[in-house]
Amino acid sequence: SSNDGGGSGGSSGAADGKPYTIGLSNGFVGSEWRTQMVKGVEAAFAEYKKEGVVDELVVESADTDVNGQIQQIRNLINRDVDAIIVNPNSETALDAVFREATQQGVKVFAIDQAVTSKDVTNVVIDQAEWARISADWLAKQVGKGGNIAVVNGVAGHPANEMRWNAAKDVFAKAGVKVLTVADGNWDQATGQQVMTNLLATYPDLDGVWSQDGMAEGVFRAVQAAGRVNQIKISGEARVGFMRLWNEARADDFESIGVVNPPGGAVSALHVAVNVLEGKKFAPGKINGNTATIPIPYTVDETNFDRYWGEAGGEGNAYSLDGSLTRDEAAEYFQ
Amino acid sequence: MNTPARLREIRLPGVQLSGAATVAMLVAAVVVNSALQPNFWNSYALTSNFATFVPLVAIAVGQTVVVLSGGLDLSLGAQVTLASVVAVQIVDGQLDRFPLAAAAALGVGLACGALNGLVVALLRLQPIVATFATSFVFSGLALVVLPTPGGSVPLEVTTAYRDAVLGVPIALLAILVLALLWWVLRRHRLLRHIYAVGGDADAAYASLVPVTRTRVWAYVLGGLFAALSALAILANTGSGDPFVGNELTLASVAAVVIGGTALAGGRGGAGGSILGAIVLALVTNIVFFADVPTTYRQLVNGAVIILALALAGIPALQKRRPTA
Amino acid sequence: MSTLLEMTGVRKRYGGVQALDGASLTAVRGEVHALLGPNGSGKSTLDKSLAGTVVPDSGEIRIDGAKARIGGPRDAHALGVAAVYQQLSIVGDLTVTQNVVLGLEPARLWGFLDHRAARDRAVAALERFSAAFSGRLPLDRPAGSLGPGEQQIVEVSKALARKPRILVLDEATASLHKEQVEVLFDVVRELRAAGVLVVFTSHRLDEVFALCDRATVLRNGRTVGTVDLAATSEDELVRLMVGDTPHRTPRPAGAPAVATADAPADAIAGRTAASAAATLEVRGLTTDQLRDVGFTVRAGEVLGLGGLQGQGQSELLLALFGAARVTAGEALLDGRPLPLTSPARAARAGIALVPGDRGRQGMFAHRPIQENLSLASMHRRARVRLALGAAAERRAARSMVERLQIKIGSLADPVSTLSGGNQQKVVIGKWLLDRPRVVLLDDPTKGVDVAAKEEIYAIVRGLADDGAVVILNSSDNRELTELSDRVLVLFEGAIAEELSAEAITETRLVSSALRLAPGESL
Amino acid sequence: MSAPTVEAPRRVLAWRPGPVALAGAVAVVLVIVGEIVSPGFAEYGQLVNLMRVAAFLGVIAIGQTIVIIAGGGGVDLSVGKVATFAAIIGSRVMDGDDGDIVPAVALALLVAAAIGLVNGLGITLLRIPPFVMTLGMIGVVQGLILAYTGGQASGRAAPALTSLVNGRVILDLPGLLFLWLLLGLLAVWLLRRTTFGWNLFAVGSNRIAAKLTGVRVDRTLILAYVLSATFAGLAGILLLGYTESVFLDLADQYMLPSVAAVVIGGTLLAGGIGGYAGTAVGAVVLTVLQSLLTTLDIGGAGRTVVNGVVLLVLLSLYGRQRRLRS
Ligand SMILES: Nc1ncnc2c1ncn2[C@@H]1O[C@H](COP(=O)(O)OP(=O)(O)OP(=O)(O)O)[C@@H](O)[C@H]1O
Ligand SMILES: Nc1ncnc2c1ncn2[C@@H]1O[C@H](COP(=O)(O)OP(=O)(O)OP(=O)(O)O)[C@@H](O)[C@H]1O
Ligand SMILES: O[C@@H]1[C@H](O)[C@H](O)CO[C@H]1O
Ligand SMILES: [Mg+2]
Ligand SMILES: [Mg+2]
Repeated sequence: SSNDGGGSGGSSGAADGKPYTIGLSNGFVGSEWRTQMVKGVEAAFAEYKKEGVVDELVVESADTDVNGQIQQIRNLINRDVDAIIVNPNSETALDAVFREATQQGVKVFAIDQAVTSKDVTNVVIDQAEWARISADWLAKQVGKGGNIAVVNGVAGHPANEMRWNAAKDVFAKAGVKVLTVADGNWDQATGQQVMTNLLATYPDLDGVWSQDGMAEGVFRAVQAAGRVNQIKISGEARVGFMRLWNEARADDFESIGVVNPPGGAVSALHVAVNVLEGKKFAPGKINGNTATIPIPYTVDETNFDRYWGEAGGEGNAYSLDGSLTRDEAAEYFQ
Repeated sequence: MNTPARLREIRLPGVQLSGAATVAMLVAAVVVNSALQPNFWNSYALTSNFATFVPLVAIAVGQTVVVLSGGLDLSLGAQVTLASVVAVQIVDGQLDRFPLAAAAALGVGLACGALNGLVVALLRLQPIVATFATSFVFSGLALVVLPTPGGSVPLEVTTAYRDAVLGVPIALLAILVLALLWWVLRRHRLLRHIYAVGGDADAAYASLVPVTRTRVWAYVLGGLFAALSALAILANTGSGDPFVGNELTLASVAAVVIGGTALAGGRGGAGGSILGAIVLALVTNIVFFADVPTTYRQLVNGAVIILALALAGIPALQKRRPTA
Repeated sequence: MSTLLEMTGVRKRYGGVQALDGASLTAVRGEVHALLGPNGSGKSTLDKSLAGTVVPDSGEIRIDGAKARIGGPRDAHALGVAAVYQQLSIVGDLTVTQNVVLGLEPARLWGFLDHRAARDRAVAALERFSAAFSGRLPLDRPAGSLGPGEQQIVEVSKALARKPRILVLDEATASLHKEQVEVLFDVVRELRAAGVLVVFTSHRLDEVFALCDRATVLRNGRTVGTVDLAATSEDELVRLMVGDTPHRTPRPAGAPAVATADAPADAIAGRTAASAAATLEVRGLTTDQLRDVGFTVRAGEVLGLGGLQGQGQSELLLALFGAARVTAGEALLDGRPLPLTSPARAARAGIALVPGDRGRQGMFAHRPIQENLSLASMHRRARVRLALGAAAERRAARSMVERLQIKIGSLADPVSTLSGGNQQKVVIGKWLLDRPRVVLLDDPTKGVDVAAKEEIYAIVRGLADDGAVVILNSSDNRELTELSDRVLVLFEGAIAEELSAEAITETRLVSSALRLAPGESL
Repeated sequence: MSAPTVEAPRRVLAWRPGPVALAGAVAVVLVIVGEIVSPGFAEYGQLVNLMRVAAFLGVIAIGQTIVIIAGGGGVDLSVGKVATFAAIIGSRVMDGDDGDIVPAVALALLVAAAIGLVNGLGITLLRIPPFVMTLGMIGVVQGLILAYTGGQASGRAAPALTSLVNGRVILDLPGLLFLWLLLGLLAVWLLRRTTFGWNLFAVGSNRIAAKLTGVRVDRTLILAYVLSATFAGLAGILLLGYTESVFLDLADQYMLPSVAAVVIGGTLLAGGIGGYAGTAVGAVVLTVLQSLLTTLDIGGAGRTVVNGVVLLVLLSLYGRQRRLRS
């Protein structure tokens, strides 16, 4: 790795730059999903370390805004990391600091949501696809002419917009009527309060579609209104929701949970190591600068018992997970 | 002298740090940071650090003006956001449109400041909650202007922001310009009136100070500095984001207090706030380079900030009023 | 002589209080016109209506015959009116210079300040009073760091610097030394000679007679008359102020205004003998502003503190109350040491302080009269020191309202709606409910009208009669002579002289304060 | 001579709607508007729901009212985080077991109170302005949460807690509402009928005078911050009963709304004037507004702007400052 007097590579001894120092920048800790993400990277990193591929994982993880995340990334650059894995607080506003990183010879990988910068390799699931799967399911459940409400995340947030635009299309095509769209801020308690309000003012609901992190709250609100049997709820692959789902299954409740994997960060780590080792992406595996990783799986009625059996012992906040194996990651490269 | 000094001091709920204490904190932060970060003094680290400081420094100067007038502006961050998205929509990646975009940003700051001034000075709403309310208006408008992140700042601007002339980072020059602006304002009648109104509005009113107009101006100046902060953010980020400035608000208040300005108004100055903002940013760096485990980083960060604020309680460091 | 100012039918209502009820005032160019009346009669409100900080509900103000529209202080300034407010309008954090030029700062192009011109203007305004600052004008000191008298002078200078045609002085002498008062009077006389109208409000009638040409008297917000002072006796003036309703006269009928003070008050001599037990003993008390102060006071005795203002009298009272940092010395109450560390402890030990600055130190302006009266003693009536009984508190407060004849509407009204004298009674009353053994009074009648003053004197005597130790600081020598059994004269933080019984005369007090040998003349 | 001391009956003409009445009227108007734009909004069940949601804000705002009345720039920005922390502790200790409710709640409230104590000590002894002291405390508590949970909150509400909060008691009203009523009465009593309350108003109205009246100023202030944190902790526990499971940012969003509820209720941020009844109505007003905005389908941006504008209108009804000129 290059070093123009302050940039990267200071800690790498060997000729090919090994062992690598990796930085992880996470700008939001108020979510168990992010904790799981960090822990996953730490575990995978330990494997590489044993093999002498990497030496140090520098984690920057705190509640901060875009400006704070820029500072995080600059600190990582000043710490001479070889690559940075970043869960970005903004789709665009980190562009300039990513360019700085590239100029300092640091490779950057964005996870969870894609960024626009060409200096960055996005290693992400297709958020639109993720939304489409559950939207399809709900559309089928309520049928043409069905009335639904939507509990979204934060208006204007890129992941939110990407997901909602995809789902909106699905509902339009299927002839499902979206009566209202509310914001639940990806927050359980808010989601519950919002849904309670919607239930009172929209008595004709047939279904509700919500983004992840709120299905548990939505369910509790519907349950409190005594309408679990009338209203179809698109769920999520998290233990808290699945516990409720499991209990309600006795009363023929059905739902769906599409995995949004915190382990995407692990996939990105594998990709990063390959890139640092000088490998080039295989043709077709990368679209522009985005390497799309598959959505691991979807929990539904057919496979519920299996996944509940595997994950039921975890805490409520646990997200069902999945990541590329090292071999699968290697397939992305020539 | 009928009142002993001890009693007189209780009148002032917002204690202030002396200039000496703020400078001491800055020196300590720089020393510790450079000890922990081996490349602290090289050019990339230096320019990137200063580039990081500017947005908070600018908004802290704006907050200082408002606080000095006896108010508080919880909408400054939202103003930064709104000004930045308006500017980015106008500039659209073209350098020749940058002056227009910058002017528009300043216009937005001015308009937001005027609205706050109207609400606080004319309608006499309590500043903390009134500006909390206007912050919703501004962030909502930001979403209208730029519904999802996007737009780009001309490369020349982002590059220049990271450049240095004769080894002096442009971002450092930007901070010096902010300090100079403050120095000029300080010599103007308006700032004198702002101090008077913040110190004792009734007395100022009875002494012919146009209190309402002065208060409006304080918020307008706050908005103008928020707009400058927005420009720095655009140069720093290279793109627009409808949430970008919101969280600067509370940090700006912390910077003001660390810098020795009393939240009660009427005492202090932006010089301290500039240093205070830099101290705040350096603390984050220190906690990072000291390898504090991630889990404890926010705890240590918070504790260090409280400790810095607590320096205000050490009498030796306090600006004591001479007793008559 | 042409009429310069004509105020007619001025009305102002604050909530339930009719502060002005059709007041009027007519004054001419080149006169000093006194505006008099008991506490709460509306003097300050009328002054403020003229100066623009109060906008009357109705009424007319004419200046030079033209109808004046005064919507704020700036309008008043444009018409040539400047005011010294009873509640000073000093910004404590600004320097003296900045205060003097405040609002009218000399500026260069585009409003940038001209520091040199500001300084010149401040020096010109303050120079006359330089003796008060021992010759060195504190131009660059924060005004808030000055003593009350010095602040008062800055306030006066600020008004003078505005070069008014009409100058309003509302209790402008309340915090001034005698010499400073003289300087101010000289200035006022010069202004009069130059054709300026000065509206002068004071509760010190000797000042009024010494300075003013005519007087307008207010009662209950209404003008009861305007008199030519040269043709009016003090008694006549007092009768005009207090009205014809039966009331206690300020002093025994027929007694000369000053002379009685030189005779020992027989009542005092009579009751000091009642209790011989030494109750409060102070030894070597030292603080920032006190040097080695020691004395003993017995129960039933009134100990006066004399001397020029600002020689440590207030500090001594605050120190005994645990509110000043004591560096050496002790105080014993009945032989047991007093905690001099916190007012709360002092209060629990049976000490009460009626502080000198009512608004800032004694009163909770926006809280109900009820709470103001209850606060110092409520813990005695509370269950488990926590739960208050509404009825018991009301009973206690009402008993005090009746005992001190406090004029109130409802106990639930904010104490700020009362007139100055009644506010003062509330501040005293809260301590009476606590049955204190030691009562520290710091200028308890400052700004209080003659009638209320007499009532407060009766309270002080009553306290001593009931066996309390009373220590009284007063800026009014007449008050000291009337009330004290002994007087300690303080000078620069130390006891300069002790006067007792027949030695307590106004002349002795003055000469002692100035450290003249007994018998030496002024 | 006793005539002047007789209390005059308050004039009818002098009556102005107080902050409580005004805020209450606003709440009613909002509900009516809600019913017009989306029928069903004013149904009994929905009103009960609104009150239930308002209760959390209402309980957090008890402490906020107390510190704001204490004056001197008093405000507690850490209430949201403290509530979150209390819920996290409570959930981990009780972990779905009724038997552990008492120790869980006790521990959570103890920790909350301890945080309040630190706030109070920082504000009185170190003389850090409340705004920044409690702001810095947010970071500290967030750190404590991460240290305590390792970033994964665990445990569950005990069924008894859930049924206390959500279960219907009388008239189909959830237990939470009765609890709120009880706590509200306690707060009103504390402020209006105890020595602590009167000391608090005295300290908020004039700190120097309070000290010179023998009030233990520091002790009163410290107690105010301890109470604030404790009520926040209690609100966190109640919220836990509502959501049953806990998250790392469960109650964070209550920070500034708790201040807004206090101000809309007519308490002066300058201190020394106010009360809890107004705050409680303020909490209802804010909740009704939020829920009205939720049911209006006007998009996120529009919703945010309308929220701000309506808040401004509410504030201008009450919570205005004194004029300089009288
Ligand atoms: N801001 C106010 N709010 C309510 N009542 C007020 C206010 N200002 C004055 N008052 C009331 O108006 C009346 C007149 O007050 P004002 O201050 O004019 O009296 P004053 O003659 O100057 O008395 P003093 O000799 O005590 O200074 C009093 O009853 C007073 O309590
Ligand atoms: N030397 C001082 N200078 C300025 N302010 C002070 C000083 N000492 C105390 N204060 C402030 O004065 C107020 C009262 O403080 P103090 O400690 O004297 O109260 P207290 O009555 O002794 O209370 P407690 O008995 O509970 O300690 C507090 O706000 C405190 O911060
Ligand atoms: O996409 C993820 C998940 O939605 C999680 O709930 C929080 O972090 C977001 O970035
Ligand atoms: Mg007066
Ligand atoms: Mg103490």
